[in-house]
Amino acid sequence: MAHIALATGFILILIGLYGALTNRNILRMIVSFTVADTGVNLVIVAVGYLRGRTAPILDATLPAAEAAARIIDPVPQALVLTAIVIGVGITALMLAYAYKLHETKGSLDIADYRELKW
Amino acid sequence: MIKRFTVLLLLAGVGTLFAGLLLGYSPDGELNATARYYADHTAPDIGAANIVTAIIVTYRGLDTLGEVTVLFLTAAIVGLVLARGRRRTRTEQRELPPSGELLTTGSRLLVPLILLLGVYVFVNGHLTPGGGFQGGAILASAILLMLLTDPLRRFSHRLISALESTSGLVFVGIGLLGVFFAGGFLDNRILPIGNLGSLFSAGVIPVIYSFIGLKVGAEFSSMLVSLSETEDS
Amino acid sequence: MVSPIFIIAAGLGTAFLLGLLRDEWRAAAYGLTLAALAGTAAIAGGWLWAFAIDGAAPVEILTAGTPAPFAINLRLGLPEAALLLLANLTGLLSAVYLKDTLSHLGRRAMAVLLIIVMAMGGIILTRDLFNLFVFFELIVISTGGLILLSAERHALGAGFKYLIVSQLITILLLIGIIFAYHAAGTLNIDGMAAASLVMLKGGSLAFFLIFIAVVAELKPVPANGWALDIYEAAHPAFSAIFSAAVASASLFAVDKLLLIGGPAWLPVATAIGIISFVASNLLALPQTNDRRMLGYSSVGQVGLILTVLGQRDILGDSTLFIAGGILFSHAVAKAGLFWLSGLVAGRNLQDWSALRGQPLLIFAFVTFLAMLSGLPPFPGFYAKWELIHLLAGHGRLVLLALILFGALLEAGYLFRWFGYIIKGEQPTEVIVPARHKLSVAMIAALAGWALGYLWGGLSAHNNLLQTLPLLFALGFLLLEWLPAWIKNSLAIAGLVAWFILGYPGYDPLQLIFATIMLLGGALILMASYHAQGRRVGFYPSAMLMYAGLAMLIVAKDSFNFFAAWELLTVGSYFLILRGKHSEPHALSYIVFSLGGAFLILAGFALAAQGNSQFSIEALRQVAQPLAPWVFVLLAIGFMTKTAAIGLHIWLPGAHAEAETDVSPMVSGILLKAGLFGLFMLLMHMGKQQLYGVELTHVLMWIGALSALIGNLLAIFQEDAKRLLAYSSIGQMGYALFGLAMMNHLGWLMALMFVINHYIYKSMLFLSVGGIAKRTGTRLMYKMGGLITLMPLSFIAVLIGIIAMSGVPPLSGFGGRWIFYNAIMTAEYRLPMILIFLSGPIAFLYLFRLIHTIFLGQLKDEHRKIKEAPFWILLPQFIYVVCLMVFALVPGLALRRVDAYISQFFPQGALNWEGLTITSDYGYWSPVSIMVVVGVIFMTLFAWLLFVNRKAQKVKQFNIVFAGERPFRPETTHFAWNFFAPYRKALGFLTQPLVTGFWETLTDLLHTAADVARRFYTGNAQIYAIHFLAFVVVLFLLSRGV
Amino acid sequence: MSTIMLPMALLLAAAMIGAALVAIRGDSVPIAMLAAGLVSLLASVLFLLLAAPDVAMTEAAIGSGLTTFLFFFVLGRVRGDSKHD
Amino acid sequence: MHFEWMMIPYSLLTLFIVVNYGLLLTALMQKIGARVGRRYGIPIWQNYIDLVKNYGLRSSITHGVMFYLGPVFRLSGGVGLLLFVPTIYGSVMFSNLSFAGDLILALYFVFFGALGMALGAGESGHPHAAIGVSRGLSQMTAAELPFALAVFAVALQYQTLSITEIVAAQQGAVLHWTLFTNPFAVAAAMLSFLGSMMRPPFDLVLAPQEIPIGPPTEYHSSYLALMQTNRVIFPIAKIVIYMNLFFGGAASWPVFFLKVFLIYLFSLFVGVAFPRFRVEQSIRWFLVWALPLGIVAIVLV
Repeated sequence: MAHIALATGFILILIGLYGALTNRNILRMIVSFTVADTGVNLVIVAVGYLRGRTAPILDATLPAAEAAARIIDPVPQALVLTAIVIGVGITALMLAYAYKLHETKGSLDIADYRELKW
Repeated sequence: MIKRFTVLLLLAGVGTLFAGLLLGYSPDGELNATARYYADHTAPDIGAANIVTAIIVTYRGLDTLGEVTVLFLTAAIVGLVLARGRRRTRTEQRELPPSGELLTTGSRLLVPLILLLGVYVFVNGHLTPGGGFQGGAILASAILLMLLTDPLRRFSHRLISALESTSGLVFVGIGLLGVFFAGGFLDNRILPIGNLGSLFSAGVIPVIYSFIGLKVGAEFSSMLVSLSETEDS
Repeated sequence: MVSPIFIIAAGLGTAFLLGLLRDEWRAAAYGLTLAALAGTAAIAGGWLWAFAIDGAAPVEILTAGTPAPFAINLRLGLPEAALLLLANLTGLLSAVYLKDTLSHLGRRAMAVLLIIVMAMGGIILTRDLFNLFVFFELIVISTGGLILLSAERHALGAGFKYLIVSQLITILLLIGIIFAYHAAGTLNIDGMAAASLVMLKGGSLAFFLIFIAVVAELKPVPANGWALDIYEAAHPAFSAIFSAAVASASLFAVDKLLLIGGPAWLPVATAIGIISFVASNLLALPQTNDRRMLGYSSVGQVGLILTVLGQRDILGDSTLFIAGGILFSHAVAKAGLFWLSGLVAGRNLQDWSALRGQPLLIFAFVTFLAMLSGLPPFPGFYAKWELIHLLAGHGRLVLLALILFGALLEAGYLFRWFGYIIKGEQPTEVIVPARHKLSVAMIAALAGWALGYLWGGLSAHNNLLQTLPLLFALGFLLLEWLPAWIKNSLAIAGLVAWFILGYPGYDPLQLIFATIMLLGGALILMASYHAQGRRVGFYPSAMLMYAGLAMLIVAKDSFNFFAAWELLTVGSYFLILRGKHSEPHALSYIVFSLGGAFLILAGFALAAQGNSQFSIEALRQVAQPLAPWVFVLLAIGFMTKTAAIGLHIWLPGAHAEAETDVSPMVSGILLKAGLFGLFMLLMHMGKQQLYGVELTHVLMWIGALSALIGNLLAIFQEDAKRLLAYSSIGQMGYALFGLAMMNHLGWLMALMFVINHYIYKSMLFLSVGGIAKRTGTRLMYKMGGLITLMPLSFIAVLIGIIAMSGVPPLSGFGGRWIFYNAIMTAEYRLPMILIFLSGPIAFLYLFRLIHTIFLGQLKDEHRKIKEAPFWILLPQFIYVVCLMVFALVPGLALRRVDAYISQFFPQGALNWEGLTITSDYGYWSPVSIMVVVGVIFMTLFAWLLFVNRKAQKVKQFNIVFAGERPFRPETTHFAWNFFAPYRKALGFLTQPLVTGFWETLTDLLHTAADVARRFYTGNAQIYAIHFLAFVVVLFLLSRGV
Repeated sequence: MSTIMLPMALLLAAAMIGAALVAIRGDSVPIAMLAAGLVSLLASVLFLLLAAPDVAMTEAAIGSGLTTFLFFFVLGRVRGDSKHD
Repeated sequence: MHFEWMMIPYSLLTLFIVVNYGLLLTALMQKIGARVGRRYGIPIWQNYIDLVKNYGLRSSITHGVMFYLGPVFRLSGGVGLLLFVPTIYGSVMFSNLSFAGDLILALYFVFFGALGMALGAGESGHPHAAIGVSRGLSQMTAAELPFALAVFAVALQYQTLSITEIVAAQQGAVLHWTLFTNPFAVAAAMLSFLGSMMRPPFDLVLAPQEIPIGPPTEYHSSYLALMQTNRVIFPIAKIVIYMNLFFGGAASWPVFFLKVFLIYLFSLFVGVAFPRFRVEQSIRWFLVWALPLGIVAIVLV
């Protein structure tokens, strides 16, 4: 289970990176990055998964005393929450850039933004 | 073509790296020391039923503060950048097709419900799955729905901004209260931790999470509103 | 103490609070921002004080009331406090600098600024890996945001490139963190270090990812194209923050990671660092955009610090001192330069000439320049000293060489830039810096000096900013408003006073050099009285050089010696740069000199074997396999200053283009510093063999070749000052030759040349300078017949050339006589042939000098010129008197030295009884010669005068000229290409082989850099590919290892 | 339970990879955006299977929902005159 | 050795002898040269006539101070050189003023006259004078090199720089002469000698046809007389050095006259046999032929 998720996550990352590095359209690059981000999230959650255990939420069926034996690792989940929010923040920023770049040059081709070099 | 090939080659390298990680990965049978600590101590020390929430709001509260800041920054930047673009005004507005009757009516009905759901999600963050971020996003989707029905609708930027800033300040303030009245920055035990599983438990976590919810909702809304109000580039 | 958590809380709280303000209350928002930054800086400063002065122990700050590994904890110690202060102050000053921009952009931009500063604090303080990630992301977003807000068109593209690469970094970092967590069971950095993460299963790969991601934040070459674009395009005040503060915080993060990685990862850090350092400095060479060049320089400096961090296994406790020294120098200087760049309108390096006429700004620029180049008395200097010593002590010589090479490249382009400022085309517009911007730049400059003082105090050595000569020189900076003549009197008084103060302590050798450098310097300064106005910049530079010289001759240990060496080099560079067309020559001077200085540094470091306290005397004890190498390094270093052949190409231009009173200083006095060094070297190390080659023999060949080629080139010069300059090369060759003979008389001869060369070269440079001043040209064939108009100058030159050519009865002959006696005992004779040849050649250029200027036909445009100014003539006639006295009684100066040299070479001392000086082989009676020659001469002269008492002076063109009367002086004055036959016969020796060699070398460097920089195509995806390639290559390499 | 989960996970994984491929190479930008949203959505289901309800909610609400809307808003703004699509 | 007042009249006596001998010798050499060329040549006393005539003339023009000083420098150089070198070995009377300095003094004092001459010529403002100086100095530098090497070789050989001691070391037998003990040095020095005698093939400096008599172009009357005086003293002074260093010196005046005559004849001998060199050719010639001999001499010592 964890391995499947891990592998999927890695594949998503690679696909996302491939898309981000080969698509010249800025919007598509950003889209590709979100795919890669999803892959990362998947990897993180998968790493914290323990076979046959339940979510780290105590309730009637899961008393505190048994928690250590029955829950999966809560830390990666906490991390992923943060990562998702940060991811969306960066995506939004990139989108703002896309908008602004388009406004200055009327183009969304990344190859058009090469005035600075060398 | 050369570029694609190079990218593929490099990604093959990165893939090898990932494969190394994947092959070297063996799931733990038991919780590690950190996780075990959380499993054992969350209930008695923090009083939150949702251990993830306890970690997010308290143990790793500093992360969350940063996270909230990220959203704050993004909202501020997106707002500012787009605000400096030309604003669409009603007079020079090009003709937009009116929204359908169904959508309008539906939204009138749905918006309060969605808002309620959002509040529910973040108020109960310490008990059930979900919390400030999820709740905030749900709040924002209510705004989104309103924008979809009436793209020309105006929201008070000041209100959104004030809500956002106040929430942030409260978050920081509560965190600092922890320094003075409890064990350190963002310690939730400035309020009694109460009974595990009840709404008023887990110290200050519900309060913080509520403000996070408000803040996140305000921030997402502000982004959406800014984007929707901007002229086509 | 205020808990450091307030630094984060205050930054964030204020940022949120700004959101509550009305958009119109910009002033209030701005005030709030400044207050917050000032507050946080004050907290950091308070802690720094507590750690540094009160010796407080580092504190741990827990959050969430939970012990460390389970909740995020922060740590604050001395380095953290220092970095926090740096970050907050940079933020504060940038905010002050950005007053207008921030007010224009509004409160949200201020919030972004606050958050970036806060995030740096977070990076510095946190001990949690994931928390580190969060703060890094905050930096990414706020950086992206600041660039987006500044809305420069080019900056947008750069910012987007940055975000793309950041995304890649984020992905790798997150994957690394989660697997590290999986392996170690904790996110705490110390916990991971304790669990030795890299040893755990999967841990090393995870660490690799984290490490590479954080290192990528340092913008290592080649994964840094985006960063350069940002530096180029962003608002300079933002760049100041990125370069000075963010880079420092990131470095600290890498430092934390190295704690986890352990010793195995130190070499990786070193390799990445040194490659970045050398490559980015190389790439900076062909840059024309100021900010991009600063960007490259930033990358380079950060690379250097990373190298230092990677060497902590041998640096041990000094790591903090060294890394801190370089880091703070870099941060202050780079921030300062970026702030300055905001005052300059154009983006081309040449546009910086706009700074001219703004002494304060130039002072600030020079401060930053010196800090970046690691010159004394700034922290980088002390740090470099320690670093090089420790590297040498542990035999990491390749690294040492690379560091010095990179530093030389950096100094090269920085000083070239300074040259543009001082000598570039007249600025089209004068900049009027806003007061707050000016204050910010000045605060940075002053902070640089304060840091210099601090580091001097921290170092185990002399605090250079407490040494009297240096303070005296720097004091002239404060006196710049005075008229030149007052400063001149002060300077002369200072030199004389310092000589008198030191007099009792000098041994005879030091006394000779002190006399020449201090009293001689004062004498040359008399010529400076002719200058009008305030002469801004002259006195601090000149006195800096003299301070260096004064410190050099009394230096007891290698540190003081080297510090003095650097000071005099820099001072003389500024002096030389004052000449009208001296920019390229001054540059080549400083590059050669710094290169030489680095060799000296390496030599001392090698000799000291890691011990940074090393007395000059201890050169004697250097062990065998090492000693010849130390000898070679030091000798080459010193020979760059004496302009030995091969290292001489800087000299002609530098000396010729310098101002009238500067030429004698740099020729008559400065060259002697190199000789002094060689004296020290040979005195303490004696003869050394390398692969069976006797090194002193090599020196003899170099000396002889210098003498020959220097003289030969001198005879083909049309420019009088260049002629004298080449002649200096030859003269220094003689002196070097004498020293390398390693016998009593050889050394005496070298000293004789020291004295003689000072006197007649100073005199000739002054005369020629005075003439050039009057005629407006230095080209000799454009002069002619000036004897009647400038008789006093003529007399000075005549005496000078007689003395210099070694013709009896003047003092030059003494040198030749000692030379012959010296070579009688020399064990190695072949190079003497060259010396024999070069002697008469000297005669040729000297005759040419006097003939083409003073004799022959007077030009029409010069018919009305006057004698040289009084103040230029006065020292010349004092020199004439000196020459005469020295010619009559050379024992006055030489006798004590002769006795002193007997310490080293008991054989061959001269006998000074009576008026005749006798050696083992011959004798010489200066007074008798003078009397005999004088009597014969005067008798004949009197008689001729008597018989021709009625002779009339005829008009200019009254000559026997094939029955014609020529009336154009230009066609009648045989002067141009005077020694044409010589050129035909021996011209092949003057092929500019050496110049060609160095030019090819620099061309090669430039070309390499020019080709290499094409690599940065400007395409965001290509930059991302660079980064991936960087990761993959490093991954494969680390697997291979 | 795991007997159902395993094939389900495999199916989800395959679907996600397919959607991801569409997202990067799809013919039109809106479809790519939708596909990326779909990847997120599917991921949130997978999170549920991985016993991470909190993450699942967040991914669904933010990663899949809000992000996609942000994309479309921006797309709407830049589309009009963009020639180099 | 110290200065004594008696040295002055003795030195003047030497000077007198040398001047007279020089006048006759120079004319004799002229005549021999002419005869070789199948010409009649000048009378033997011609130099006396010229000198007296020129001293008798009163010049009324000058080109400036250095124009005055040029001949003075020139003659001082010649006289000084002669007086700083002992003429007759073993004679206190004729060791002149050699107490003032050794071989090195003599070697460098050669330049004194040359410098003065060049300065005077420069002041005259005549381009031909300057051209002559340029040529002369160029050639001299190359010609002096082998000589300096030879001197150094000799000094090394005898381990002294004192001329008297060098002569002393060569006494006893003809085979003790440096000529036989160190032939390479002598060969180098004698080739160099050719260059310093201003005779063909090295007389381009004066080049009568192209640049009328070279440096002294503008000189006349008493100025010229001083120079002419020097022209008879200087070669002899120079030859004395050669004689002392290489040919065993002279213990008496007749030996002196004979040796000087023979050495002088050598230059004449070469001069009548070879055509004139251009300056760059002569420079190359000295460097290619004479220099290696000098080097060998030094290396072998």
